[in-house]
Amino acid sequence: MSLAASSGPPSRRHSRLTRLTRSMGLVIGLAVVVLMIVAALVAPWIAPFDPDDQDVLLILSAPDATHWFGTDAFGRDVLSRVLWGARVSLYVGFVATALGIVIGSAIGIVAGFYGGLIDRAVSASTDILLSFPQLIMGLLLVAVLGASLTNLIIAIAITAVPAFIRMARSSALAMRERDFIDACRVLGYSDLRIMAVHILPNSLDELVVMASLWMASAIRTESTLAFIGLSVPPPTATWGGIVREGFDNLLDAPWLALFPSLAILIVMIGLNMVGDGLRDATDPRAAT
Amino acid sequence: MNAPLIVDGVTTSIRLDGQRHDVVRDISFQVAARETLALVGESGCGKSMTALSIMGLLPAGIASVSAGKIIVDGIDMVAADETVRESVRGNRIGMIFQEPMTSLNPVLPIGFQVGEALMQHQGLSRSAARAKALDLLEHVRIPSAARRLDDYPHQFSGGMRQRVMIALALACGPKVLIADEPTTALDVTIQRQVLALLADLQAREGLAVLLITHNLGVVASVADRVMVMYGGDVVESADVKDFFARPTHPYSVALLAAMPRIDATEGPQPIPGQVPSLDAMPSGCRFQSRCHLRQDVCSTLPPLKPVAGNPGHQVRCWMRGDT
Amino acid sequence: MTRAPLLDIRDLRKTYRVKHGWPIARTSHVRALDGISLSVMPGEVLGVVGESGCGKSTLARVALRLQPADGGDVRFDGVNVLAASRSELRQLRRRMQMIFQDPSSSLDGRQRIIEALGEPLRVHGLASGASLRPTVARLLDEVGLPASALDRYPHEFSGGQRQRIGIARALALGPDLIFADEPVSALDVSVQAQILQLLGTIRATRNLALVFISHDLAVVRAFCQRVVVMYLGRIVESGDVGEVFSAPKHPYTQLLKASSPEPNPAKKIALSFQEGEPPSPLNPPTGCHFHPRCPLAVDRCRQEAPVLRMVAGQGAVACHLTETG
Amino acid sequence: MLKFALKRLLLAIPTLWAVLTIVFVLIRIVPGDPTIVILGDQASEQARADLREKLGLAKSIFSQYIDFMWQIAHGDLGRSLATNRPIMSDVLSVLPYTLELTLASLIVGTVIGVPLGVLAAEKRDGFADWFARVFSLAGLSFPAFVSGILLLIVFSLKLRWFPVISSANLVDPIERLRALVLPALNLGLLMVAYVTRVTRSGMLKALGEDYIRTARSKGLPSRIVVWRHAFRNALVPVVTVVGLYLGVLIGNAVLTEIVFNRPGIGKLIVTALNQRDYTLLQGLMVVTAFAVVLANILTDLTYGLVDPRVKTE
Repeated sequence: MSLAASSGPPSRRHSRLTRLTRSMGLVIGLAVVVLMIVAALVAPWIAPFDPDDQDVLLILSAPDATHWFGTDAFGRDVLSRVLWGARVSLYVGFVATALGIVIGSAIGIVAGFYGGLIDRAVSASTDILLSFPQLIMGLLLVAVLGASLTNLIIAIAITAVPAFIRMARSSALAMRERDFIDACRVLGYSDLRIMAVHILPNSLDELVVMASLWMASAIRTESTLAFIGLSVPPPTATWGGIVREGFDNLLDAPWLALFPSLAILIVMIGLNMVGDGLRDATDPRAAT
Repeated sequence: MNAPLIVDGVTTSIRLDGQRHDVVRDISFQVAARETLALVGESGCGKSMTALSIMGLLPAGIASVSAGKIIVDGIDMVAADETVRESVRGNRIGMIFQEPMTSLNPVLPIGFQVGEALMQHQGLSRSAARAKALDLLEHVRIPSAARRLDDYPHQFSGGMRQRVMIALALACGPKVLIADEPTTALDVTIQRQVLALLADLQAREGLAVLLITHNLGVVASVADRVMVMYGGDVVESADVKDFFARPTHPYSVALLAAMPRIDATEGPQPIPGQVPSLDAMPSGCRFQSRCHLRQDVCSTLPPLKPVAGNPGHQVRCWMRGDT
Repeated sequence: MTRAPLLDIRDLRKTYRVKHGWPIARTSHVRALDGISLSVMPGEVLGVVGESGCGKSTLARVALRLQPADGGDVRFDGVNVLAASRSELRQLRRRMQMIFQDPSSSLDGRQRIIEALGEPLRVHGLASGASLRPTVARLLDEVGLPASALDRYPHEFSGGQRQRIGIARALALGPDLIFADEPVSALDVSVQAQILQLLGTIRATRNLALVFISHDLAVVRAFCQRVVVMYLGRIVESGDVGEVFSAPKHPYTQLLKASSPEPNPAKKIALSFQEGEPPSPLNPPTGCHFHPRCPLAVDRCRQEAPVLRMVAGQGAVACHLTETG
Repeated sequence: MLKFALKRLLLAIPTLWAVLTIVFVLIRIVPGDPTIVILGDQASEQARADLREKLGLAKSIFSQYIDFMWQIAHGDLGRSLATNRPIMSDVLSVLPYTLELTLASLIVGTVIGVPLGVLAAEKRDGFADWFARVFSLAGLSFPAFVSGILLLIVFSLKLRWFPVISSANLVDPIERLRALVLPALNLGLLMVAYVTRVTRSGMLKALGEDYIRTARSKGLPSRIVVWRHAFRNALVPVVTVVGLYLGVLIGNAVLTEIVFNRPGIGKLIVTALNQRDYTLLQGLMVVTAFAVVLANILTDLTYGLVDPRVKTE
């Protein structure tokens, strides 16, 4: 990335302070995300109540010392439900993004590297898939497949694949313009080696940045689908689902929607900060 | 009458990681009307920084002129504020750049780009500027210029774009032209055309030309005087004939020997080592790390002094020149 | 001829399809190589000279099978390169290598030097494990870099040093022939001379053959034995470097020489204003491609493409005017 | 220009065809028998066969496909399974609401996003830049339903500036505009974030180009250098992004419509999903696909206007 370091005019430098705040963003973002993941993992131990435990005497009670986030329309503890909901949201976001990145970058690199007919076919199909708004596509897929955890992951992964294909492809195409790929071919390396040892690692920066941004996007899609009522069926707690219940009781109990909304928001901001921070750290041009 | 371009004791510094480095040290010269002064050296010698200092186009916040005076057509560019400098740039002094491919704005028609300075400095209307732009494009011999006024840069070849750049730089009839590696990106047959065009325009308009190049062949062909730079210092300054007849600074000699020649029977002789990086510049003469004449005295910076009693031929070396 | 050429190229053709126009693209054809024939003897340095767009880089890429040819024949030491099978090609790779113009783009920025130079050795089974490091260190030594360079990344080196690494990589497999595509064009004059000297030494000690592609007549003059001059996909003149450049016979070679400035005020290029640009390769002129810029062109030049013919001495020229005279 | 437009429209046909085919296939692979969905599992075999006949499900899949395409070619989206009304008229009655929402948020996004992005790039690392970064980070992080709910809580429930139910009175133009404010802001927020980012990075790239140095060497004041020379070039990626995110906008319009209880395509989609009204869903997908393809065409045409290299290449 810093290949041009030794020659050319000096590029614009940042003050130490600017650089520090930039990397601070990355650190804070990472901290937020890691904290959320840990909270989700240990939810069974730290959640004060059973998330599905109903208490008819405590319907829609406002936040207090025992129920920090209040209770919902069934008298369930909202804090516990938000903690358990993190498990679904983060799991779906992580697995769907991982699937998307693996499938997408494999197809994209192959298409970009070989070009020609394969590339044209792949590009045409990604263009078509991308012409459905991501959310509508997810909606349709879940509606068709039926709402379950696996189907949710599949649906979101399918919406992610074309985006990763496009990115990996353009990255491979850009790399093919550079002489070192030709050098590899002249040295008699196999195509597989060139793609795996030379193109993939050089695309990794961009892929990681995009993965963090896409994980945010995947979590958003999951919670959105849950909000519409197309996620893991109740009573399983999901963030979007809790927001939906809160939305239906917005006039009586605004806190019900507020806390899970904040949870979603914090994870989104955390992941986006990680993505931006990584982009700044890996791409000197975007950082300027 | 004063020369259109006077550079007097200019030092240009950049800041890297909080440290100041002088990339041009105490450079002085004048360029008279109809004269071509060539500033020669390899990458990083400070020749382009000198040009940007004169234009007042140094990257803000990173590089700045830290000492000296630059007088363009009577106006001191260092002391002046930005509004004054804007009124000088493109008006009394024009500049053409190395990369004709990227130096023109891809989304504006070339006729507009050529005429833009006229609207800015002479208050011409759009249509008047357009008419003048046509004249200018014909002047630089763009074939069927009238048809091409509304074309965009990508529709021109590299050589034609460089002509457009020349028309653009000369639009307001400046007294001084800075040409920063104007033909480096061009093929030799095109280079010859562009150099011929420049020489022709210079003679007609009485321009003072500061030519910045790494190519001693180009220098021999078009320059009147030459200044060789190394590591931000002027190491030799002479009339072109004197320079090629009697190159004196060890760097000048080595540079000439390193150039391959069509008529030579011997191969080019390399200069050992490489230009030290900014933070590793030796104190005193900056060429000492690659010089076969190096003595202890070289760790103090030698002054420019005449060669063979000729005040027009100066060299910065303890081992050479008159004592 | 008593010896067989190491590389023999016959009537090589390559046409690019260029799409342009929007939103529906039209296809045009660019003949980057329009029937190129040349040969290189073992240990010989052949210069290929011409201006941008003349097809000189394509020549190397097609001959190395980085791009498919559209016609013609490339033989390396008797083996048909264009028809070589995967395993034959793998063997050929060890003997034909390439040096690139831009040393920063031809190295993988994520590989340390030991990896960049060790990888070809491992892939071809020439060295591995404990023998890898000393072998790579020897290569570095051959190109004048210290063994301390082994564990560093390309961006830690200057342009000239990176080009040395590029040369070492090309040497790793012990080739007999190297295509050098503008190997010194991106470098400063003083470093350029260093690299030329290094290439000269290596060529002599390894008895390498080189195809040296350059736009710079003086560099070709200094480094090559024979030269071919290309213009818009065709060879217009070839011969001994000294002969071709001291007395060029083709009007294009003459123009090239007259346009190449020499560091000598006594030999300054004549700044006579000769109009004319190289025509677009998309739409080359009929007959001799050079005729629109040729001061000597006659009707025949506009209609009929001249063929490359032997002339007195060793050279060959593709010009109607030299045929009759 | 007209020639481009026609050519581009022709180019869109294969894309549209492929998209419609996907819609058709997806709707056909819905598990379960639609007749049971509609009539319930107590229905007689005869009633179900009749319905199947009526819905065209008795035909082969291939002739269903032909029918589907034929109908669309004639602007007919079929009838709703649930209400038996023509889908086209349902769509047309709510389409203006979705269009006005999308358009309003597009305007919000451009009017705020472009100047903010330019300012941020011009004063890099300054306050404007910091503000733009934080603002766009927030914009990208809010799921549309979360921001919608927060807007509702603050402006409708607490401050009572705007109606909670945006569809209460849509006949009076003033009321209609008032009802549009919060939804348009909600949807526009996302657009502002995208537009600011891409404007900023486009401007930064443009400001570093050689032609900016040329412009400055002419002695142009920085205002002209920034807007005439840099911004004209930064516009190219901005147009691309605006076009690309029209799709995202359409997706988020669904949510905004639900949260603010506005009539529109989005609400219709949710209704279709809840009622398992697959013909309605199919029709809505077709409409969405048309909208996105149309948006892409418009983007490409704008591209030709903004970047001369596109049309004169």
